[in-house]
Amino acid sequence: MSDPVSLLLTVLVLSLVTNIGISLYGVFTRPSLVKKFISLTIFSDTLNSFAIALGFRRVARGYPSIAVIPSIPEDVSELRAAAGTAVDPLPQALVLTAIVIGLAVYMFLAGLIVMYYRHYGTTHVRPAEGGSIG
Amino acid sequence: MELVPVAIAALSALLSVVATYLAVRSRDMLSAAVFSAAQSTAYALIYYVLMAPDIVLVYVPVSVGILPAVTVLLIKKTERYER
Amino acid sequence: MIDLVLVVAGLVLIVIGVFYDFIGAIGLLRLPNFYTRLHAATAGAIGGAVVPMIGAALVALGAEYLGPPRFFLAGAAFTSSILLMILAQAGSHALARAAYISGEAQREPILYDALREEGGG
Amino acid sequence: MDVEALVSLVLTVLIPLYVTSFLLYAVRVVKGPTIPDRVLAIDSLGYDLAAFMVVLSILVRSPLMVVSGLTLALWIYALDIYIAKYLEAREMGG
Repeated sequence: MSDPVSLLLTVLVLSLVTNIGISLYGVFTRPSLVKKFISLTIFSDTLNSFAIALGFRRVARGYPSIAVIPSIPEDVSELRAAAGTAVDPLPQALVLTAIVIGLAVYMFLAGLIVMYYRHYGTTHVRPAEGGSIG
Repeated sequence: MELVPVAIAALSALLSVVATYLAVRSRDMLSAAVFSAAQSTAYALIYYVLMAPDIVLVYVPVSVGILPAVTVLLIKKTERYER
Repeated sequence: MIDLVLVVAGLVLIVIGVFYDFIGAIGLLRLPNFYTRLHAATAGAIGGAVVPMIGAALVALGAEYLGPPRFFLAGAAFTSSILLMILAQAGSHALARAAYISGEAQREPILYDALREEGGG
Repeated sequence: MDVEALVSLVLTVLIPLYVTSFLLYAVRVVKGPTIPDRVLAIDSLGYDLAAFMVVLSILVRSPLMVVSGLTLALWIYALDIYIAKYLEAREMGG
């Protein structure tokens, strides 16, 4: 923990955990459906950034590079040297799919909220549970 | 050399915590949408510093460009202030 | 020799851009009104984003240790600066017009309101 | 002094000024009394963040990462247009 870089990475992960707590508070306790929608987008983005932070890796010297090999390598040692200084590209590919599918889900949820407003006349969650706004 | 980008990422994460808190606590939905856009910008910087430029390439049009449009359209169709 | 000239010119442009950026941030924080803050924000956008991008393009053209992708960096930065010079004014103008029409921002310390005499925005 | 050491030294010295101005913009985002103030501050923050990404891609020696700066510069102004259209449609002729 005496290393400043690992201390800063700890601060980053703890901030993301705090973000998860705040956005789950918003999803569970705020009465308006639009506020639940905004909190849900923040929650999903935070989970995606956890996957990105999982793929980050510290190298021996310098800063890690992106996983791009511009020319065809001659032998295996060159390829190993390129892979030794790159971050992990697999979580990035997964998160790419998750972001695009999440956009489609949010569009569907927005349509459902507009339908709810046209039926009940409000975006409060109380009428759907059988009560009235008090 | 390694310390500077990681420090920027940690600072951006702290800013995103402030933006998320204000977005959840504010009673005006338009203000919440604006704070959500601020949080998305901070996350774009985090993704950039953690060496994922392809994620930034997708995340910025989706979450800075299209999601505030959907949210503002939703507020226009429904009501602005939370009761 | 030409490489060193390009790098030094680009670094000077980046330093000028950082200066504009700092002045724009202080102005956005200290000025009292929305319409005066608009001036500070536009100065920060043009001087703080367009000028350093041109400087970064010059640095990338001069720095040979970056390898062949540096030409891609130079072209992308130059294109981005040109597009930003067009788009930043469009956004600020639309926002100022909306703030005037809806009455969202306070327009109290004003000397002469030309838009009201012409009959609304 | 060779080119690489000069570029790295100057850009490393400039980083704290950039971070300080980002913090000042963020103070205006949090403090802004009205909606257009906040939108304007986020707008300026995004433009300067795009320039900062270009500078940082030179500093960490991976020039292919500049595309994200270009994308951010192209998309951050869309928020202005949405909020402006909403505010204009709400109270016409005020």
